[in-house]
Amino acid sequence: MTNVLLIIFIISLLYVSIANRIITYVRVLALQGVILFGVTFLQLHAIETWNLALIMLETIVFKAIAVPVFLSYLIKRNKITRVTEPYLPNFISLIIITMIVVITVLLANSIQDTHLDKIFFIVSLSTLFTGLYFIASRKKIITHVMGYLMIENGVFVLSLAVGNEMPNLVNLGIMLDVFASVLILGIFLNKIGDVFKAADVDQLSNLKDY
Amino acid sequence: MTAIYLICAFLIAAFLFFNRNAVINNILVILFGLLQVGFTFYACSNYKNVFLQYFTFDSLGLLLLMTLTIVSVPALFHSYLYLVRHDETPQSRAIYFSAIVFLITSISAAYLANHIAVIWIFTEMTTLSASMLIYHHRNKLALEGTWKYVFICAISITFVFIGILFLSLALQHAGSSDLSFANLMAYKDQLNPFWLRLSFLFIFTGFTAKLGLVPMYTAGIDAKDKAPAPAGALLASVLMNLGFVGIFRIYTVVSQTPIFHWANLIIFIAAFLSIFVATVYMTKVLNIKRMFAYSGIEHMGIVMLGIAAGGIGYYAAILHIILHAFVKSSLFFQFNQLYRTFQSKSIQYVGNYFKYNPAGAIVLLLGFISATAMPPSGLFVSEFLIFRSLFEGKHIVLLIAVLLLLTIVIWAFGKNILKILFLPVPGIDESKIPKINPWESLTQYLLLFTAIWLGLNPPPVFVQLIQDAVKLLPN
Amino acid sequence: MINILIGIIITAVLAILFVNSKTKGIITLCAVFIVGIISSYYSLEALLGRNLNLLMNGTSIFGQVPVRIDALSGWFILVINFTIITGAIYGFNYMKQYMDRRSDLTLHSIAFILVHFALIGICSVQNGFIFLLLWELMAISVFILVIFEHEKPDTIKAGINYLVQSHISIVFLMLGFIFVAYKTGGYSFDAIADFSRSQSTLAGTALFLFFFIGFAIKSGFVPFHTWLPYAHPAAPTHVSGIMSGVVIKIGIYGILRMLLLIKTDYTTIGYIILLVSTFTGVYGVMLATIQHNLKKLLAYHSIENIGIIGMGIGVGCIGLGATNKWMAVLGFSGALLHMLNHSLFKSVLFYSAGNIYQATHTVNIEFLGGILKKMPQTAFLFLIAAVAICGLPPLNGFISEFLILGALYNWVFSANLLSLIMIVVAIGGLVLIGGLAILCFTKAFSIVFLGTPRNIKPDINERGPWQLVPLYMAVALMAAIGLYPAFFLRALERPVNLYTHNTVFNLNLLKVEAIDSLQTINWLFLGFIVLVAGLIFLSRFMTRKRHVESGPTWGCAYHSAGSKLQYTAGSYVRSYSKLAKPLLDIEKKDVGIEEVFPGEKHFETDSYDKIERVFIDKPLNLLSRVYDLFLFLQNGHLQRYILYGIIFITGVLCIPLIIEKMMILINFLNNL
Amino acid sequence: MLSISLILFCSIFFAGIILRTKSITSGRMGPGILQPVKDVIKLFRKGTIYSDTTSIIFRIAPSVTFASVLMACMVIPFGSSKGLVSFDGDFIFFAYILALGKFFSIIAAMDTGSSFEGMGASREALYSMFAEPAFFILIGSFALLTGNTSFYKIFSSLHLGSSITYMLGALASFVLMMIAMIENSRMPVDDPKTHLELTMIHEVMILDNSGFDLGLILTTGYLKFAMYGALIADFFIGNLTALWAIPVFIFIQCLFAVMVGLIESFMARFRMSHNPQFILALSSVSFLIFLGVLLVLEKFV
Repeated sequence: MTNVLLIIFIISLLYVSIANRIITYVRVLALQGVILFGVTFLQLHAIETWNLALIMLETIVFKAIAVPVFLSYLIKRNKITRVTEPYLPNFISLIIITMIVVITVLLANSIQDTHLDKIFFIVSLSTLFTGLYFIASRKKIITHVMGYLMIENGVFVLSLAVGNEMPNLVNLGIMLDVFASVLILGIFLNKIGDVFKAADVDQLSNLKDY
Repeated sequence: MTAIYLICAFLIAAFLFFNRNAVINNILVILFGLLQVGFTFYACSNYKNVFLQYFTFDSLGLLLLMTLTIVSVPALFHSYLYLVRHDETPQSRAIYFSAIVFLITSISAAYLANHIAVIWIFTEMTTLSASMLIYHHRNKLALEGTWKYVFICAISITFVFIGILFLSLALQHAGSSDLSFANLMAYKDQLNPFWLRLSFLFIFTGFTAKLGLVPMYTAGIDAKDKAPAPAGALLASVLMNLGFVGIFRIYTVVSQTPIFHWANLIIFIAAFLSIFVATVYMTKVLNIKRMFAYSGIEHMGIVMLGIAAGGIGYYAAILHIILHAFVKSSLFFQFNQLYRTFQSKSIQYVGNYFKYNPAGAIVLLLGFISATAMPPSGLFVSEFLIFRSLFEGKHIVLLIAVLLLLTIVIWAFGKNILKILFLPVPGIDESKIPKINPWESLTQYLLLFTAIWLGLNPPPVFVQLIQDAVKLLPN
Repeated sequence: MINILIGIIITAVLAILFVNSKTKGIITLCAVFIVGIISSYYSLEALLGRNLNLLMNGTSIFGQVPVRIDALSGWFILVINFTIITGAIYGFNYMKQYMDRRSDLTLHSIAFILVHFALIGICSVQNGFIFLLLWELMAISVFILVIFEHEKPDTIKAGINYLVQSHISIVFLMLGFIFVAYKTGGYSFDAIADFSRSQSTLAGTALFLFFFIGFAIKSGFVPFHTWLPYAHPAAPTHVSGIMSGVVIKIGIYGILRMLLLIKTDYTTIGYIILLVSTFTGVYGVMLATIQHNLKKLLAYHSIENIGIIGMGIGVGCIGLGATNKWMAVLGFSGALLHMLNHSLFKSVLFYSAGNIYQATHTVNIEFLGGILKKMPQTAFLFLIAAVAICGLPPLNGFISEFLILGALYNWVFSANLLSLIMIVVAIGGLVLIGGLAILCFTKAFSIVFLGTPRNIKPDINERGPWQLVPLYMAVALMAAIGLYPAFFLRALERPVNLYTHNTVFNLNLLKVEAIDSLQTINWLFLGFIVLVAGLIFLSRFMTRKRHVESGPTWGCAYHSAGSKLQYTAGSYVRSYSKLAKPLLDIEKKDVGIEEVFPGEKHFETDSYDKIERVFIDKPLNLLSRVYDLFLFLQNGHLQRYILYGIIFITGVLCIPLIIEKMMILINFLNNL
Repeated sequence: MLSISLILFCSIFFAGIILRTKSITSGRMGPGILQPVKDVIKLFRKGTIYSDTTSIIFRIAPSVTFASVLMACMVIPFGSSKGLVSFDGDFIFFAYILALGKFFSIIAAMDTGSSFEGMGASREALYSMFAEPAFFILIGSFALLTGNTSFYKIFSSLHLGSSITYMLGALASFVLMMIAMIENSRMPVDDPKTHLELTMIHEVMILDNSGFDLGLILTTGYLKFAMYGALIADFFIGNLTALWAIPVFIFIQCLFAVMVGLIESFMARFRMSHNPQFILALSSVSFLIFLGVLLVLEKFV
């Protein structure tokens, strides 16, 4: 069951890569939140109930509801155009992300480790690199934020893999989640939106040395 | 005591944040200064003890904590001068001070932490507080700098977190789940090399953002440029040391495992690339602060070379990073007066500083001599030892390449500094230039001479501490 | 003792900070005097055979610091003191024109004291680490002295050039000391000696070459000389005098010291030094001849003289290698004596150039002329020094060149074919140097001091007495060396013995022989002077009754000959520069005459150092072009910054895998 | 003592012989052998004109030059009897003291601030610079041959035995003769009788000298000739007894003078731009001599 969810997770990544409208990203993020909720429930059977409850609450509330809503609110508020404006055509993005997944599978294949459920490794690593790829290949700042959130999800998956032995790490992951999202989105909401209308990366490239 | 310290410090920060009255602010800042100093003494008196389970007053922590305190007191003083001069609004002043207090506190906590997760948490906090400092001026560029710094740091912190997760996977083989360094050292033989490899890679990459090393050094430059000079001094000296602590502690573990040489290789690559990048930009850059920042990158590269070369290099690296903290912070403090003299950051519009403020000019000169590690500065000793370690490690080619690059650095740095000090700028209105009180440079002289003294004639206890800090590493 | 010296230095430095400009100068003078006297006392003791040995307890970093003043150090310290003290007296009066620049003077005076201290220290410490510290202390203080007139961009440029190159020299020295410390674990000089004894001669030679390059940069051996022609003209005159008098000699000291310490294959080293030095000498004087800036001309002559000193050292080394007593003794004593001589006449030349500069505000000799009538004493001093630097009798320059040539000729008897070729090259080089020096200084002297003024204001006059007294002191010493060389050779006996004692022969008889011929020579000189005096008297006597009238110069029937028609420096060396054109690179900006009634025309020739163009400029341009390729890194785009992270991680992860796979493939192919 | 007196003696009629040869070859009777000396004596008694641009240098220069040549003569031995003084490396002294004289004559020429004399001065400096290596290598090779480093010892121990050594002697005398021509700036380097200042070397340098100084300068020239003649002679009279040596010496001097005269009357002056390579050619000739010496000593391995 977990595997099914995680595979859906990967598929969501592929779907993102070919999406043309920002709102799709938001939806995908929400979907990932829900998936993580499920995975958490299925995976973390060995930890105290209240901790589990906390984590699941965080996933469902924060990842699946709050952030997407907040993002869509931002998009409206800052009048961000709806198209995603990638540097590369979606087709190529699709290929690249597929490559990433394949490579991570190969990498995972080369691990001699019985403790780890490899699928977690694959999913998290491919998510990580997909997110990085997103940040590197999209114009809009808000897409950067989304890429970052995607990375967070990936890391969260990985932390779930070891969650039974070290629940603290999962909490740390959540902490990171909250901290970073709040900080970044906070800055985004308060400042960048106001200072730079039409939040385009190109306006954020004045600090340079040549 | 540690608990008291943390609580008091955070309380003070909170008060500062909400309080708008200048006098109370200053009192609180002075209080915090006293608290910091007191805590440092306390830490020295409780050498090697463990507190709150997550903090140890070990040698490295103590050394860097002392450095931090020595740097932060003048930093607070200069911040005060800075804010007075720039007639700030009460709000911005309050935010500034609370942020700087928060920063100093979290840095000291991170130094002393003996658990990687704890270091990680406090590193996050430093990012938070640093971003507040960077955004102090509240203009477009400041915002951009802040945004980049925050984003890059967030990514790198995520890297570190992934590294920690891999580390835990590596530890699972040892059948343990306690990520404190002591425990890691205890299980060093059962750690799974594959996971350890990945985790070291990710943790290293993550901490380079703070340490200012290739690949993630980028945003740090903008941050040091955009933050007010006294805060920039902290970012350019003690915050970098934080990154060093993170890497050093995990490296201590790795050094006991089979992947030791692989790790050294990575460090060599990153360090050399950093020095190279630094030279590239020091020859080209026109913004004085950014030039200082790049020189910091270069020094971190040298430090990591020392670490990777091993032998006497360990000692030299720690000595170097401490001395560098003193020198670089004094340079940043001095920059503030320079800026007040000329109202410009660009080397083109700054010149003949020696005429207008001899005391400050000599600080720049000494700082230049120290930052380029010419004798008789203290950094010469450490660099000399690092070169020696490279030589003894049979990395002759690398050594020669580095020496070439450092010569280029001296050329570039010297070109700019001498322009600043001696060459008159055409069309400068001398009447506008304010008279700078030479006593403001006193703290910088003290820092520089401390650096020279510690380098040339280190007190035995200091040497003892450093040697104790590196005794876990293989020799 | 050392603590006293350091105490004096520190008090002087502190005092200088708080007094007015004039007092700064006085304090500097006093400090230099006191330090000079103390150190000179010990050096004389050393020359008389009573070495000074002290042991300062250092720190944990560099261990204990032995301080020893032996005969070699003594000789150098005496030279240093003489030059620095005369320089201080001259500088004190020279700097009077800058009295208003208080803070600059503060820096200048402090640097001056520090230079003196550092030079003496370098000559006396026996610990590599401290040696490096003092070395760079000297470099930095000299640098500060050089950039006194820092409002000129060229001065700063020259200063940086000097700073960077002296840093390169310290890098080489550092590598050398690290090498020793790595092998023996100690920084003290004895460690070097032990090391070179224990190791193979090859290692010793390699080590020596490291040190040699390091010191060669400081003393300006070609091709490491490029900083020198910029730094000397940029500096205030007394500083140029000191730089060329002692600062570059300190490199010579280093080489000699290392020769003492490193026991290795002297012959090979000797050949290397001799070749480099011959080239240095010839190249230096070749470039000096075409300079029109007086101070730059003198700077190139410093290079030439360093070459001569080096030839002496090289021949001496070969003599040691071949255990040829004459060669060794003559070579080393020639080198040491020439070291002293050069510091004497070069400082005199620079100081008189300074007097001219202060009187006329230019050092471009094409603008000068006829100064002899206005500044007779300066002219006289310059003439004496010029004769001396050309190595002509009856002055000191001849003595040292005589010794070196003697060494070369004595080499002839113990020579095989290869070394004979070497001898011919060396002798030819030395003679060529002499000839070119004559060409160059006849030019310099006559264009500057003789004939009619070109374009300078008429209202110039002699400088004050205190800007002449130091020169007279030096000239007196020069004459003394020229006329009583035997005395100075005796003084040199111990320093030279340091080198020759470890080989098999005894010196006394030899000293006698050497001194004999010099005795004859100085009788000849006295005779010569008497003869000249007599002839002059005779001519006066003969022409006293005849009527002596004066008229215009015979213009070959062209009567309105004026200063415009005089032979200029450019034309004086034209036939030479035409010959030398392929070797040097001289560029000529010429304005051709087109129209029927040509307006005012001028043309100028400018010379540039070919070696510098090839070894310094081209690489630098290349470097900056390479660096431009990497400027994209900090391009302000966040995505790229993230990308670096990705590239780093993936690179580190994948490259080993890829390499592994490649190896598998390669093995597979090999096994086919 | 003997040598210097002989040199002085020869110098009296040297120039006369040259003049006489030239006039005879050009089909004239020509003046008496002692005419040049008479001119000099007349000059000594004359008054002088000094240019206003000149300074003390101009006045002392002739004396210095003369003195230098005289000193140079002192170290020249006569066959097996040593000169006035003799010490190891005296030929170095010889060359350098001559250079001193040249130095002063050059700056004296420059002192007049004329537009021509500088020309001569620069050429003089350049050519003598090129001539010196030839001399040093020459003496060096004979030092190598005989194992001594002073004129006296070299010549007294120089035994011309085999044919090759004769060849060496001949070459050496050729080189010395050419050096003498250059030092005295005669044909083929310079033509004392030319009438165009632009093409002179030595003559143009002394345009402004007159009276006593001019006389001194001319005497210097004669002395120089005799001196080089003595050097050449010494190559051949090394192992003769004084009784034979003196006539041979005088004979060689006269021969030298005659040859100079013949060269001057049958050769044309080189172009100025060709002079340097001619002088450098001398250096290579003396290098040949050096190689010859190596051959004699079987140094080739």
